[in-house]
This record gives sequence, structure tokens and C-alpha cells, in this order.
Amino acid sequence: CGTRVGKWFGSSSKDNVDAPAELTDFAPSVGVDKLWSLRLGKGERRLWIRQAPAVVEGRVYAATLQGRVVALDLESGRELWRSETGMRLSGGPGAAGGFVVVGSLDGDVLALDADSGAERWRTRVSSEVISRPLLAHGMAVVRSNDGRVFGLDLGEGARRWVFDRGIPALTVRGNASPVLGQGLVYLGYDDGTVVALRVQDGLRVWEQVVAEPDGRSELERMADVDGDLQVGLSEVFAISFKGQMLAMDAANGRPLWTRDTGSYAGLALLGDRLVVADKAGSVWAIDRNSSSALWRQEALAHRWLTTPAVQGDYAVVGDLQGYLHWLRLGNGELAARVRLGKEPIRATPQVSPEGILVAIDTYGELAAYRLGGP
Amino acid sequence: CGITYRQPIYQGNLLDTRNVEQLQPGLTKRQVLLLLGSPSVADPFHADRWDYIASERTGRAGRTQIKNFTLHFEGDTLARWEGEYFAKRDEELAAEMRKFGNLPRERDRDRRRR
Amino acid sequence: QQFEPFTVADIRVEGLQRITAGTVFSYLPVERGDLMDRNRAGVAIRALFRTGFFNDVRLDRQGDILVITVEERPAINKITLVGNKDIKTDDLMRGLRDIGLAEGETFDRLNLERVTQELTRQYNNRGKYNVSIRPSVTQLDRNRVDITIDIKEGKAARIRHINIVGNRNFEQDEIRKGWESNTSNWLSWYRRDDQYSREKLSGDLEKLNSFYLDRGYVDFNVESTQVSISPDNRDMFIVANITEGEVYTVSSIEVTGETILPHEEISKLVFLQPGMTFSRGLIEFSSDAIVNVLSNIGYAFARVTPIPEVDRENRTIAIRMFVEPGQRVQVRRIVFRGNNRTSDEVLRREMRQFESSWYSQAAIDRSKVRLQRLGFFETVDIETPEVPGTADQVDVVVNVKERQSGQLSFGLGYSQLAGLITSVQLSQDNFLGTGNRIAVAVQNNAYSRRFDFSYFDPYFTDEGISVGYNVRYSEFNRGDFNVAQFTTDNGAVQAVFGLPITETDSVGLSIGIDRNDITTVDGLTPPSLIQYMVDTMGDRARFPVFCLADEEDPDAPCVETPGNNRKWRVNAWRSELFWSRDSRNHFFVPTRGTVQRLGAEIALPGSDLEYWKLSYQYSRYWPISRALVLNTNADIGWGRGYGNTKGFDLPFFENFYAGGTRSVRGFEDNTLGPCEFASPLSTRCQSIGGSFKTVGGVELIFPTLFDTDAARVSAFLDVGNVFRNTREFDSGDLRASVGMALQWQAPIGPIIISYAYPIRKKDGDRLERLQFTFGTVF
Amino acid sequence: CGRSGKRADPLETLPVEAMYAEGKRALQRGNHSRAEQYYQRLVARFPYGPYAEQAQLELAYAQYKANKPDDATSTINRFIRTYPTHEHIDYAYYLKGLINFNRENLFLERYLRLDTSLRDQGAVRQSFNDFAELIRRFPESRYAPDARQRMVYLRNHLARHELNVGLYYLRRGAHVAAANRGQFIIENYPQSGYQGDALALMGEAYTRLGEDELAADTRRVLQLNQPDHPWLAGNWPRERNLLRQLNPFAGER
Repeated sequence: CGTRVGKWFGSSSKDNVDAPAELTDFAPSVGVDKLWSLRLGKGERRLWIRQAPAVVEGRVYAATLQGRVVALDLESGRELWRSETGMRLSGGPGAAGGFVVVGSLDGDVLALDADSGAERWRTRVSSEVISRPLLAHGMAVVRSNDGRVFGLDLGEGARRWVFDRGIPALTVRGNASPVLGQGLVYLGYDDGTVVALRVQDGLRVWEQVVAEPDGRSELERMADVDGDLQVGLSEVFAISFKGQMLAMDAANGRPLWTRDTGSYAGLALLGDRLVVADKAGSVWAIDRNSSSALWRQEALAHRWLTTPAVQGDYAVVGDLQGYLHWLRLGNGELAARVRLGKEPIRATPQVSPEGILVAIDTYGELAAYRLGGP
Repeated sequence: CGITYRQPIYQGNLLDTRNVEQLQPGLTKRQVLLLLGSPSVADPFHADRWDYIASERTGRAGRTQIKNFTLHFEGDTLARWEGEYFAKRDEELAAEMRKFGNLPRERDRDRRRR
Repeated sequence: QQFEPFTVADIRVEGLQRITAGTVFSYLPVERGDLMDRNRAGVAIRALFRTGFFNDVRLDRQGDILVITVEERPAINKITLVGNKDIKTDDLMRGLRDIGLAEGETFDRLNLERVTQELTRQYNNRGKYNVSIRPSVTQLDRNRVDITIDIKEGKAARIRHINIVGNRNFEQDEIRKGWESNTSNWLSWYRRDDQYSREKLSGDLEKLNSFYLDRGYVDFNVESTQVSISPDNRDMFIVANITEGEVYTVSSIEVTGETILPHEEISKLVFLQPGMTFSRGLIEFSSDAIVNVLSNIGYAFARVTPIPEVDRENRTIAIRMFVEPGQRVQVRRIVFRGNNRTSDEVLRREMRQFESSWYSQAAIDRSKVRLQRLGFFETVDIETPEVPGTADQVDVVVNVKERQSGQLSFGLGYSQLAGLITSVQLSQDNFLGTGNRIAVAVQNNAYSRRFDFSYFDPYFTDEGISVGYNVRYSEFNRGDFNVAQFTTDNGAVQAVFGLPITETDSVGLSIGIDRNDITTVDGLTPPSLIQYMVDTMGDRARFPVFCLADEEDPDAPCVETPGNNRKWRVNAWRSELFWSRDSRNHFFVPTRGTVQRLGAEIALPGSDLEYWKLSYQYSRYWPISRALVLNTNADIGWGRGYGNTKGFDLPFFENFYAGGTRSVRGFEDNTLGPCEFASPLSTRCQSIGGSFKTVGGVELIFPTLFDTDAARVSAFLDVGNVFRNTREFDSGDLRASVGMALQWQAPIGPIIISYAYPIRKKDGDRLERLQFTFGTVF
Repeated sequence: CGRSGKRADPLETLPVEAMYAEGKRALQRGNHSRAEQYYQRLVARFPYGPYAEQAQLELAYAQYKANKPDDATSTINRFIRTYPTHEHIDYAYYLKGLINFNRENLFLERYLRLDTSLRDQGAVRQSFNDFAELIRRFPESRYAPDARQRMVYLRNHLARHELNVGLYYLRRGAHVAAANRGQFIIENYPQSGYQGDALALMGEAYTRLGEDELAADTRRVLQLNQPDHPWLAGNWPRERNLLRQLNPFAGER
């Protein structure tokens, strides 16, 4: 790919940013077929909200800042319904149990019927919603940018509980979406801690620091846990921007192991290993029990990789030039590379149980891929 | 000549009748200071005497009106006082000063300090 | 290392290199014969550390001798800064010197740490979060070090997203009007408003508060604000979450406390009345008005505190304005600082506040305006510190920063009008700091010679009666001045007197005598001008006389044939009565006030040509917003003959002209108005001006440029023309043009560059879009 | 990192004695900026030994002569802090006073015949305090007598400033202000040569204020201190000569 690296990067040495690694050609060891692709609104551009579509029961639900919510058939990409909300939709959508819930930059929370797209209820929260609402146990757990988490009744949207926690003066842009465990909701916070709440009443069950927010300047003190958490049977895995990765006991938050790897993005979990792309752009696979590194792929250094997704035997990451990369879960080797568009991909690719991967870039280009034969 | 503009020249203190009436012999210098404020003239060679001299030249005539109000002390306590002082005419002075006009107060500095 | 106390017989210092033993002894709180114990040792060590010369100090004992071993800190040999662009090297060096890091100083490793932090903080404040600062210390011989600080500034983080959440009743752009922080836009390269800084944001949040509190939202509250930065440190995101609350109306508002002036008079100053929507702005406006009135008559520390009582049910608010006048204050002394060249009296005579008098805020504010209006100072700041030891006395300290208030140009002055002027021009508004104005000009070039001396003393008497005089001799060939072809040799002596009649107005009288030799050239000078001279002063002999020899008869006397020049000598003694008002608040960059001058000039009876001239100049400055100032101006002139030139218009050499940089821009200088051909053959229609001039204009002045207040950019609309006389006035003939102008008070003199596009013009007008004057032209 | 290519710069290579000699010669020949350059590099390259101390002192003198009052003051302050017991330390305090003493006064007074007591008195006051400190610390220093003399001149300078302002207010009719300015001179500049004028100023102000008793007492004090003062004979203060005012080049003195 050309020497021009992304539209806005001037000569990188002048502005202190390490130049992204050049991509070298290679013989792909797996075929990737594009099922369909389409343009969805103007995309998030430089808002860094990492807004991804929801892939649930053979459908893709997506929301745009221009106010449209759309449902597409996963296989064909055919549009099932669309709804113009007129809101600057930045959070989610989260889809489950016949509901699609989205949040907006103006603090609105809107619930639509999953089949018809008709509005079920709408309410307001105290700040902009830039993470994916979690629908579980008859509740819609919506997190707003000011550190608050709202427990809304999924049926009519009434506010059941609010959990509030302060956040530091300067943080990394982005909020970790709430993740469901056994009756608990786990949230990564901007001051480097993971909080576990009870779904029914928002009671804080435990809280565990992943990375201490210490350092001389505000910039050095940033320890956000913004990337996606991963919840196993009895463990919760989180990674902080400052440079620590932590496995915790799901029930009481006791640390199991820690590791010096930092990332703004989140974790992927499959079988015995976790996959993560760290700040420097190298992709690691880490054994979930012993925290030792199984392999490390450095060919994508400084390409601002997304949180990895797992498709079949491969880990998939998007990068700043719109490329999707497939890495073999076994040894981390580059297996395939496809270009979605020319603009950066920041949202985590979503993979359906049937193995169809859906990715979107920051200019609204949406596409679905399926792994072909070996 | 009458048409030349003469800027108003004020000198000395503005004594308040209510305070002057509270003067009584035996007051200490500190108590007098609280009532009338610092005297405009405290002559170095007359430590036992405070002069509240006030003068005023307004209008075009250019005549200066002078009023001397003198306090005499024995040691630190007030003995007697005599002379006259300009009667209270705050409204008139306020009107006169309004002709000069005021500059807007620095807004941000005040607020940030509060 | 414990040691029992002992008396010190002798003291020995080891490890000294640069510092002398004497120096150590002078700082050491211990002498021979003192009792030395544990805490005295601690005190001694701390004292030596505080000198900053030593890295390490140890006290030992050898018998009764106190041995002090010190390790001197190295001295700094050379400091080099690499890679700094945004902050200049000498600014950084000064910053380092303040922290104690300078060549020749002792080097302390702790300082280096503080330097890195300080520089990072300075760059972070400029939004450069990617900065990397790596100081390196290289050891040299003789316990010296070289320090190199390698700075990589990186790109400044730009604000990409500002979001106000919870605004139901107003749109975001309306709320964010006037904010200093903004998302990147096409003006950001100039205003740098997309560069994040904490001060700017806190200022903007204060504006957000005022926006709502000024519209009645008493319960308005900024719940929380979040500032976040993208992982690559390049984009900033600001989110402010607010709760508007409800609109409150004023149920009652009354003034309480000691109001000194009658209660009704003070209550009149409250602009907020029951029933109106609550507005903090109006509350502050009212309390300022009350504080002003009180501080104008001595109460310098007056304070007005609004005490609200909120009734949440029916959303009303009752306010008590509690007035505390405080002590009546006297001004003891007035001191001026910074007037290195200007004499104390020049400043003191502008003061309206006197020493040993009661304090008046209005007098002090008026004095500041008068000092600014002198044009001698860049800045005038007045402080009123309390006099220590007294409760009711303050001093007035006036800090001024002097400005180069004169222009001294030798030899070179250029204006398109006069071509290259070789001239010596000295004009000094504050000559030798005496406040008097001196202007001397010796000038000669292609078409004119000129000598001009003028002196003006604004305070001939202490009350402000001004006296001035000027002497002028000049020879002008008006032809090359875009004006009709004739030459005037003019000598004049004039005296001027001015008399203030109010704080801002003054009237004046000038008397003077002058002689004007007018020379016309038949065939070159328009006939109507020659006719005017003939009709009013009779004909004159033609000259020069040629004597043409007759070729055929060489010895016959030559035939005299007169040339075509004629000359008239016009003696006059004239006087002018004028009234002027100047209430501008600043000399160079006024934002408020008017300046106008009405003059009636008359060539007194007995002059060769008797005529009168009326002139009125008007210019008013309106502050539109914090940065924009609108100026409206007009220049009207009218004159006629009387007595021996009754029935005639103004003599042509006294005519008004229009067009050019000082009147209607976009047209060549002096080319507007009636014109006439010198002879049927000539091609150029010579403009002869007129006796009735109407010029006006509107100018929008933009915020100051190049952050000096001496440069201003403005957009203007000029309208105007000159007419033979009032009868021939026709508004259809008025010319107009719009354009932009740059006015810069350069050290060598004012430079005015304007580009104008004529929008109302007639064919035959001589257009000139780009015009400039450089250096003062008299 | 030697500078190859360019001829070795003498400032960086000369030994300490040669550096000092070069600086001294430049100073004596009056080339102050060259002297400043050499002394500065000497102090930086050889911060130890007698040369460094002497160079630092002469550096301050060179900067003073090169009319860089601010640099000279910071250099001399550093010298006093680093070598408080130097044998010429009294000269250092004396030089500190000189720097402010000559800050642009001479040029204005001698060439333009302007009265510098009419202008900002900041430098004058600073110089007065510096000389006072010299006399307090080193009463027997050989610079003390000259310092005392300069202090007398400076005190008169400050007193004349007060008197000028007082006379202005007397002329304007602000008599109370005039009297207080007179009193300020008497209380703050007792040894200045303007005691007589100050008393006359107060006396005249009291007279015009109708305070006859105060005026009489002041007259008596003046009678004792300066019997020949013109006010006693009734012709003080002198009327301003209006014609002289019309001539702009008449100067103020």
C-alpha cells in the first residue's frame, strides 16, 4: 500500500507518531468471500465512538448518526425494515428478546420492535451514549459518558436503577459496553477499574483495579479500561490503556493473574486463549489460565488495530487503512487480508454463530464475509 | 473669563453631619478617626491639632470655597473643635460625577475572583 | 553517627573546589567556641544545603575540630535546546533561568526533573500532548556539565467534538456563540479556537452559566463535563451535561442596607422589575450601577450583594440587593510610573482626581480615558492600593507604557499623488516629553517646494487654554496634483487659540495673514478660472514678453509678443472660528465616542478676495460587539464669495476636492466633481473642484490584527462628491465605492492601504482601485 | 562534538589566563560587548579559581558600561550571592548603585536640558537604596564617601520631584495637596536641600487656605532654618514666564 498512510497523517516523524508498518504481499492460506456490502449513512468519521452493528438471529441491526436504524438479512444483506428517528444515534444498537435499543449523542434512549422497527418506548439519560446497551434479564443496561449506568425496564423503559461513579478529568475517548455474566453486569471504567453490578437493582457487588491511574501528568495518568471485556465461566478478563491486563474471579473480583500489556481496544476469547491487539499494534494470544503468551504477530505494528473478533480458527482485526486481517489462532500467522474500503475501521467486527463476519468502517461502509475453503 | 470650562477641583474630606454631631470632649484620637476619618491636614508642627480643611471649586466662575474644621487635643483626648464644614450634599456630588461617566467594570476578573 | 556535644575548637572544610571557605563560613551558623550537638549539626547542614551549592554535606569530628566535607554541585557550561518551534528559544531560556538553570549556575539534578515537567506542562497547555522532552547531561572536566534538551513538539490535538447534553430550550450553536473553544473550522488556522486549553474551557463554561442565568434559569446547573482524547493524542472531545431547570420570574426586588443616597434614587438604578424574567446579567448590571454611584462619591470599597429567595412552587424569585458602602475613602498621593520621557505635569494635568481629596471612581475612569486619548501611551493602567496603617486612605498609581509618538522621516516619502517626495519631516506629538506638538517640514520635488513649521501647546494655561502658531511657504503647481493647471505660491503666518468650554468640547479662534500668487497659463488653465480672476481682480499683463526679430529686416526692433502667463497677487487676512468635541475613548483604536469639528473661516473685509468657508467633520464610533466597531463619518464643506466677490462662488484655488484616500476611496485623488477642458484641443478634462462638498461613509472595523493595537483592518462604504455650488447639488451625481482597508501605525508613520471597488460611477471618472499613502504627507 | 571545518573558535579554546587578558584588554579599550563575550565564556568554561571571580565582577562592569542595566544588575546580584566574602564585595554593592544611578538620566539632562526629576523616579529610588545598603554593610569601604555624596544628590532629586508636583498643585488651586506634598518632603527627605522650599510651599498653601495660625508658625520655622528664603520676602513661587513657554526649544531647566 502507498507511502501515504491515512489521509491526515503528515510526515509521521514531525508529529511524533510511529509510522504504521508496511503491508507485504503473501499467499493467503484461506479464502474469504464477500457476501454483500452497502453504504450506511456517513459513518462516525473522527468521533472515535467505535459503533458496531448487532448481529442477532440471522439479522444485522445497525444505527447511524444521521438518525436511521436499519435491519438487514445476514445472508443476503437485504433490508427488512428501516426507521428514521431523527436522533444522532451513537450508542449500539443492542438487540435481544424482540427489542432493538439505541442511544444518542443527546442522551436519548430509544427501543424499537425487532421485527417491525416500530417504536416501543423512549427515555433520556444524563449524557451522550457511546457504548452498546446490554439487554438481559428483562432489563436494558445503558451506560452514559458521564460515568453513570442506567437500569431501564426492557418493557416500557422505566428507570429501575442508576449507578454513578466519578471519572478522571482527562480520559481516553470511548466507554466499554456493559458485558453480561451470571446475573452480574461487568463494566470497565475510565479510572482503570472493573465494576460488577447486579442486573436487577444495580447494586455494586465488587470493584477491582486493573491499573493504578498514577503518573506526573494527566496524560500519563490515563488508565482507561475502554475495550471490550471478556467473561468466561468463572473469570472476567480486562485490559487497561495504561499497560496492565488482568484476569479476575467473576464472583468476587479477586485477581487471578496480571500481565504487562496495554491497549485501547479490547479482548477476544476462544477456547483456551485470549487474543488482544496492544497499543503498539502487535497481536498477542495469551493462555487464559497461565497468562503466558502463546504467540505474537508484529507485522501489523502501529496500524491502530480494532478489538479482535474470532471467526472459525482465525482472529480478525481491522486497521487504519480499512484492511481486515485474518490471523491463524494457532500460531498467529497472517492467513488472509481483504480491503473493506479506504477509511479506518474502528468498530469491532461482529461474528454470527454461523460464522459470518460483519464489519463497518468510519465512513459507513458495511460488508459481510464468510470463510471459503482452505 | 466666564466661558472657559474649569474642571471641578475638590480637596479634603466629606464630613457627615450625623458623625460630627457625635463629637464630644474626651474622645480618643482613634474614636475621632472612626467618626470623621483621617484629617486632610495634620501639620507636623502641631501634633495636638487636626485640621479637616475642605475646598471646592466648581462651575465656571472659578471661585474656590474653603471651609476649615479644626479639632484640638490635649494629649490623646479631644478638647474642643471649631470651624465649619461642607454640608452633606451627596446627591449633588453624584450628579456632578455622573458627567464624567464610568468605564465598564472588568467583568471576568471580578467573576473569576469570586 | 551519634556524637556527644563538644565545643568546637576549630572548623575545617574539605572538598571545596569553586566555593571559597570564606563563603561557607559566612553561611555556616556555627563559629569557633560554639557548643556543637545533634540539632545544631542538623541546622548547619540545612543552612549549607539551602545555599544550593552542594550535592552532599557531611559533618565529622576529629578531636575538637569540626570537619565539614562537602561535594560541590557541578557548574553548567552550556545549555542547548533542539527542536523547539512553537515556543521561541529565548523564551524557554528565560523560563529555565527562572528555575535556576542557566550557564554558569550550579547544576542540580532535581532542577532537570522540574524543567522537563515544566516544559511538558507548557506544551500540553498549547494542546501538544504528543510532546517528548529528553534532557541529556554530559559530564565535562573541572566538575562541569553540558545540558542538551531535545524537544519533539508533535502535532497539537484538535477539538473534534463539543456536545452539550440536556439542552431542551435552545439549540447548541446558539448556546455556543462566543465560545473561545470550537471544533476545527475554516477560521481555525487564524483563531486557533480548535486548540484545547483548560482555561479556555472554564471560561466557556462560565459563559454557558451566564447564558442560562441571564434568561431566567435560576436552577441551571452544569452537572458534569468530560474531556477525553483519542488514543493517538490527536483529537479532543468535550461533553458538558446540563440540567436547564425552569424559567423563574422576579416576584419582588428591593434595595436594603445603607444606601447613603436617598432610597428612591438608588432603587431607580435597579433595572430588574417584579414580573420580569430573572436575569443575572441585569442583576450584575444593576449592582454595578449602584457600586459606581457610591464609588463616585468616596465609597471606594462599596459592595452590593444580591440575596435571592427562590420559591420553587410558583417559580418566582425574590431578591434583596444588600448595599454595603464601606468606609468613605480619601486619595493621599497620585504617583506615575513608566513615564521615562513624558514629564509628570503632562500626565498630572489630565487627571480629574486630585490628591488629598475624596476618592471618585468616575474621576479616575475619566482620567484614564483622557490619558489614553493623548496618543502618547500604548497602555494606561490605574491601581488604587490601600495606604498601610490607615483604614480610609488609598494612593492612585498610574502605570503607563510609552509609545513612539512621533514620526521622523528623512528624505523618503512616497504617495502616488506627489511621486517621490524628497523631504525632511519631523512631527512629534509629545516633543521631548513636554506634551507640545512640533511639526517641521522641508520638502521639494517635481512640482512643489514647501517649508512648514508649526507648534502647538495644548496647555498654555493650566486650565487648558491652548496656543499654537504655524508658518508656511509653498509653491504648488496644482496641475500635477490632478487639479486644474495653475500654480500657487503661497506664504502664510497663522496663530491659533483654543478654549475648553466643557469636559469634551472646546472652541477656538485662528487669525492669520497670507499672500497667494496665482499664475495661469492661457490654453492650459481652464478659461472659467482665468475669467474668474479677471472678473474679480481685473486683467493682468501677460508675460513673459518675447522679442521676435524679423528675419527679413534683422536690424529692425524685435516685435514684442506677449507670452500667455498671467499672475495675480491675492493678499488676504483671514480668521476662523471653530467648535470641536472629542469624546473618543482612545486615540488610535477608539471603540466609543464621537469626534466632530465645525469651522467657519472667513477672508476678512479688506482682503483682495473676500469669501467665507464653512466646514463640518463628524466621526462616530459604535461598539457593536466585543470585537467589532462601526464608524460613521461625514465631511461637509461649503463656501461663497461676499463683499468684493459677491455673487461669485468660492475662489477656485480655495475649492474643495473629493476622491482619494482621505475622502471617496476608489477614485483618483481630487478627480471627482466638475471638470473643464483647457482648450478645444486638450484631451484631459481638468477637475476644478467645487464650493460645495458632501462626503460621507460607514466603516466596519475588525478586531486588531497581529495582536498589536496599532494595526486595524476594516471594510468601508464611501459616498460623496463635490459640486460647483449648492444649486448644482444632485444626489444622482454622488459617487460611491465599497472596499477593504488596512491602517497600520508603523514606527515610521501611518501606512494606509485600501482596495476599493466603485459601485456608483459615471464614465469619465478616473478610477483607482488600489491606493496607499506611506509616511505622513502634510 | 568538536566543530570540525570551522577555524577553532578562540572563545572555546583559549586557556583561562588568555581569556581573562583578552577580556581585560577589550574592557580597557572600551570595547564593552567584546569584553562581555570573553568574560561570559570564561565564567562558563572555568567556573573555579580567582579568574572566575574577577571575571564575573568585571563582566558586570562591562555590561554596565555597554548600557545594559538589567543584565548588569542580574550579573552583579549573582556575584554577591556566590562570593559574599570576596575582598571587593563592597565595590559590587557600589556598582549596583551606579547602574541605576546612570540609567538614561545623563543623556536627558545634559544634551536635551530636561529636568529628569519631572520623570519616573523608579530608578532613582532603587539607586538610593543600593547605595544605602553599601553604607550599611561597609561603612568604612573606600567607596562609602562617594556613595554618600551620590545619595545626597539622589535625595535632592527625589525632593525636587515632590516640590515640582507640590508647586503644580499650588498653581492649580489644590492647596491641601500642595501642603501635604510639602509635609512629605519634610518628613521623608529631612537632609535634602529643599527643606526651605517645602516649608515655603506649606506656608503659602496655608495662607491661601486662610489657615493663618498654621501659616504663621510655618513662617517662624522657615525664619529659623533659612532666613534668606525668597518666600519670606514675598516673591516665591516665581511666576512662569509665558513667553519662554512659546519657545519649544527653551528646555525645562
